[in-house]
Amino acid sequence: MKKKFNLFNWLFDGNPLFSMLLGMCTTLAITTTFENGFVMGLSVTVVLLFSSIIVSLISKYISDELRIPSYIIVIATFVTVLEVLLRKYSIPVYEALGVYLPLITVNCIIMGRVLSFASKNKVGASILDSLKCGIQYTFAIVLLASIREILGNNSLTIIDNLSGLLGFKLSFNIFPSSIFVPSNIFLTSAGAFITLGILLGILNSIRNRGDSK
Amino acid sequence: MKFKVDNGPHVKDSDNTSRIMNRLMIALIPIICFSVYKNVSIIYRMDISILEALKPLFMILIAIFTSVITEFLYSLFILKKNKKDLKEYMKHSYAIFPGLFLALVIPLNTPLLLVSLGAFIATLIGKMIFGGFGHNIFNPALTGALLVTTAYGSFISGTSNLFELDTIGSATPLANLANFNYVGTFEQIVGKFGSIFNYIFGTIPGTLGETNKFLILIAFIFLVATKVIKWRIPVFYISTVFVITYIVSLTNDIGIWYPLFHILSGGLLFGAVFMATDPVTSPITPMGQVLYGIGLGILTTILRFLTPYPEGVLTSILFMNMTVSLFDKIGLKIRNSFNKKLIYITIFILLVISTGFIINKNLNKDDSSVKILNVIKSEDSYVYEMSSKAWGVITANVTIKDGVVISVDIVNSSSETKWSHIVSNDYINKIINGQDNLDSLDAISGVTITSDGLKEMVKKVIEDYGDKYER
Amino acid sequence: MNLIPLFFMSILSENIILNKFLGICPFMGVSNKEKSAISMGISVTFVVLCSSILTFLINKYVLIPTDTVYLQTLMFILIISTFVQLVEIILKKYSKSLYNLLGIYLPLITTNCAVLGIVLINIRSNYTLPESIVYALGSSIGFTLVIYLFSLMRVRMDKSPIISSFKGYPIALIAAGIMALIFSRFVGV
Amino acid sequence: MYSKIKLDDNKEISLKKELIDKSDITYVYIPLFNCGVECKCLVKKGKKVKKDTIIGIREDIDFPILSPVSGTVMGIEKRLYLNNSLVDCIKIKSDFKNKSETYNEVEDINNYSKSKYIELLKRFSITGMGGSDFPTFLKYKNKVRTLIVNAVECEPYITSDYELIMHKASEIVDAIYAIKVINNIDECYIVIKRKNKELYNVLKEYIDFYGNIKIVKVKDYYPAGYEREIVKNILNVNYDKYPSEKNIVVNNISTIYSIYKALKYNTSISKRIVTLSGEMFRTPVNLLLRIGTDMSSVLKRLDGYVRKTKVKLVSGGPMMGYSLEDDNLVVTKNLNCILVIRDIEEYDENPCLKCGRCIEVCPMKLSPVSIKENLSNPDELKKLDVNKCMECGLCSYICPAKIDLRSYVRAAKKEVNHK
Repeated sequence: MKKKFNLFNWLFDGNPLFSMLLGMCTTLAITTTFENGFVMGLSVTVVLLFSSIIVSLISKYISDELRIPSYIIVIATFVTVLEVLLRKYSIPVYEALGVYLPLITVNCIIMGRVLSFASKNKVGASILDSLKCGIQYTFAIVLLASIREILGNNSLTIIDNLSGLLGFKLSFNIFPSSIFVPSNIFLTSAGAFITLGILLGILNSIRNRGDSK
Repeated sequence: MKFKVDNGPHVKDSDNTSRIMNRLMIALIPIICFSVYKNVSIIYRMDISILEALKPLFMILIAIFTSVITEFLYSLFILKKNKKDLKEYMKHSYAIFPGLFLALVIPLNTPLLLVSLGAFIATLIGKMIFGGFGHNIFNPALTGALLVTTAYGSFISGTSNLFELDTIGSATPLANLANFNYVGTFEQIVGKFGSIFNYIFGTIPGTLGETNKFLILIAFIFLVATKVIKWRIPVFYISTVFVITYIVSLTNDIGIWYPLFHILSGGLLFGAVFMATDPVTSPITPMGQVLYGIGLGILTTILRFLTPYPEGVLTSILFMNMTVSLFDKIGLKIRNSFNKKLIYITIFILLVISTGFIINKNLNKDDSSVKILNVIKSEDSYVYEMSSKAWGVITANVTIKDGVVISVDIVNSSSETKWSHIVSNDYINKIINGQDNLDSLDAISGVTITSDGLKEMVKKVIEDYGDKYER
Repeated sequence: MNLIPLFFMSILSENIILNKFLGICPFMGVSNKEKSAISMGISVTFVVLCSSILTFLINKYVLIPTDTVYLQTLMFILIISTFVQLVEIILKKYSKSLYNLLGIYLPLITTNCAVLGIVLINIRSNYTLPESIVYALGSSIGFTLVIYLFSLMRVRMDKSPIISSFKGYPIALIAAGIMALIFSRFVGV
Repeated sequence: MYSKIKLDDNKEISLKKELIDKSDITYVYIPLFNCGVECKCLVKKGKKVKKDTIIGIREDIDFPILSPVSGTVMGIEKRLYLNNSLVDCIKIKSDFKNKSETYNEVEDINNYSKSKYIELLKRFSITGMGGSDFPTFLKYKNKVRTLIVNAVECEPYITSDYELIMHKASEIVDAIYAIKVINNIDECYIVIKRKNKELYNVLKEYIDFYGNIKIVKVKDYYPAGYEREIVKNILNVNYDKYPSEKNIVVNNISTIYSIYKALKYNTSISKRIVTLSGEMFRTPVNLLLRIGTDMSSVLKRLDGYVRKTKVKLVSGGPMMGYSLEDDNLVVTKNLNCILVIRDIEEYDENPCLKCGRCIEVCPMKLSPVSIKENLSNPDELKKLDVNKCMECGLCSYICPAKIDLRSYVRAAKKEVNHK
């Protein structure tokens, strides 16, 4: 029977964060609120998109051992552009991402994707691929961020730092505070490690159960 | 007639794991009974409901119940064991101990729900995920305790601790020591809790396990005689703490009671005899155990003196659990040659002495408990980032506008600070309103240290603002 | 912030890996044998120390005067990768033994978040030169300490019967979580 | 620092009864096997042989295998050797005449030359009777400065050496003195357990007669009777592989008695005392058995089994012995005991507690648990110097989780040696 277009499988099997565990440097740190996760995911996708376009164009002309430095320069320029834009338009987002915004250049996903895929294929294919990878990564990071925030301080801020840009604030509590008492351990670094560890474990067991059936 | 064939030796020692664990249980029973008796006898005088009095008992029962149930469910669903060998598995995996040890380590006033959550975490994350009995790296009970106290710390200190409120106004002896900047006269530090004997016989505040030192000593002798625990770890652990605190007492010419106080207070004795010697998470080689014990001693004293958290035992045991295979490697390397052993022993002894002096040096530095972390100038007012070492570290942003403090908001506080009291008495506004003569403002009973800390902070800001920006 | 507490803080409580999440890719990947962990640590210390000095000077005398502060990221990345290239060539020529010890990890460092992370934190929290050297040294020692401790535990975890879905990365993450908790208790040393 | 383990040796149960002589049997099976090496058979079916005629040879050191009885060779059959493996043995039908080929009484046993002595030891195929079955003449090849006679018998249940000394003390001491004179050895020691007072009194009488043979008493802990352990305790000397490197010879007391038979009567030993003991054996006793008897016939006649399902038959002591599939075991010179013990099933293995007892108890100061954990990487095993292990079995004995550590160490040895 035709393999059903299973959103679940498409999202997870090749997902840079969950299956290949790349790009953890930037993920764990700022996924304390839903919005941070979302913004980080978006910015990584954007950078990945543009850099894979450029790389797929110029990869033919660059000799082999100069590959890595030149690709880094391409990515770094895009990140700097992003940084300048963010600083200009919404200071709170820039503050929220802090040191981790420039660190996107060294993010293993982008470098990995660009080296393995974009440099070998045509522009069209690499755009599609970077979009797919970007969306997968954003989904993963948003999932992690929402779990940590719900458990952390029992709320889900969709728009807070961006309010300067978009004009409206949107955040709401999930559980009535009488039932569930949030603990800020999930916002600390230890909580991040443990939550991601357990999350990965559960996802693996779901996938194993899926295969074994 | 056919016979059974196997290649091991055909006669074996009568002792086995379950008998060892039973003897460990026997050693624990007197300590549990004493802690229940202590709580009941105190409450008897204050005629509070029996339910409240038997809290230690409930804590232990709930903790054991949760950890056994968790292990049962874990092996049933996740390890998918069928009925027959599930019973066998449960018999050999000693599910009681993570819960029991957790109940004995967690502060007395933790609500029961948290105790069961702690036992659940201790069994699940501390032990089962790492592969069940014999494969965990960290001591399960301590992992559970650490996770729960960090996650819901404010909750624990929020509820009133029956025991403390009654006899002695403030927290455990160690927290009290921290307030005197770790050095003080006999009166201040020990006298407050009665004589040294109170310490030995446990009529001082503290968690369930750590009260009666005499019973712990007896349990230690019994456990070593019946070969249940590794005797080298507690012996070297406690003697290192004694040596270091002795150095500190010598240099500040305090009496011999000071090292004794350090050994008899807090969770040191209980931790050294029961928690540090948990066979699975401690080194195997004899020399490894010796160095492990000395390392534990050094870490505990560093944590006790230099960090705001009064209790160093829990963190140092967990930290040393990470380095167990390193000490085993060393132990294996030097097991045959005596002079190699000598080299390692001297290195570690030098470490011990140098820690003594380092602690001593840091002590004398008059870091008054309140410090200005940094000052940020916003439009017309100044925001002082302050940290005050009251009961643990409190950091707060105090905004001051041309001489008048307009707001004090707490950034973060260590797990032991009791915020429910401060908020309930709306103490912060009281400070802000009466900020010109703060000394007259008295502290809230039961939370003396924290309220003093806040007052100090505001006073420091006003004074600093005065000489820096006033002119 | 005088130097000694900064040094200890950057090793223990504000540890690069456990508190600031930088350098997790090598942390997970490389730390299965003690030897590789230590040599990784040493090479990172070497590169971070020198590149933080270099970046401080360039930032002070080139970027700020010419008001092109936004070029920081680009500039630092270039410095780090050229520096790594330089070190690789020097090592290959002069000390062969050191090269085999550290060789394989040097290219890995360029894409390592920890190096750029430390350098950026130095600049962002505008440390003076001595402070940034102490911070760089401290955090790279912290990096090596954590990677070494973790490789000790990894050896033992690989042998124990963890259920299949938690084997490998998930259990490593949980153990790292507990480590982070323990390190965070060292605040104020 | 290792705590000395005292095993409850319940030796007294097999000393209650007097020695029973069961050596008159018709069929004898001589295994073509010596110290782990297969030997060649020299006789064909139907050939008539006398006692001490050479019926087999071990080619590499051309060490003879002798017939304990006179009779006719019936052919070659497979029988169970004491290490629980089937070995082909020469079957001889005894004619009870017991005529020896080389028997003659020698007056003064001291005036052999050294070469004649070594030639005698080889001709009468004297081997280590403590269990090693090692050809004794190889030990005396180079200069010998000290001779140690091992009468410790540290394995529980076994009392065959004890019984031998009680009966043949004077012959043994004569033999020791003769060996001392022939090889002009400086010192001779007889090592016994401090506990066995009677042995001391019995030997003392004869020792005083000769003067400079010393009796050394050793504490009663388990691997006290091991070659390496004795040499270390008495002479405080550590050798690498064999004591002969330090000109020391360690002989079991029964081997000394067989040397006496060779020197005095020029004949090989054809009978030996075997202890038959164990809780599951109704009447534990010491038996005088002819070399080569098939135990199944003897056991059936005694029929002392306490019938129970879970029973184990063990050749040698409980610590070092091998458990056997069947009771058709063949008595050889190095078999000193047969045990019938209960198989305790609560010895099933559970996870290692990392309690460190096996490290404290190992006489060679090894670390069995680290060897078990590092089985997969050989360079680590070399560092743990696995070859020093003498397989005394104490680590498996003491382990509370009942893990059979000795087999892991054996596997590690195989791994390291065959590389």
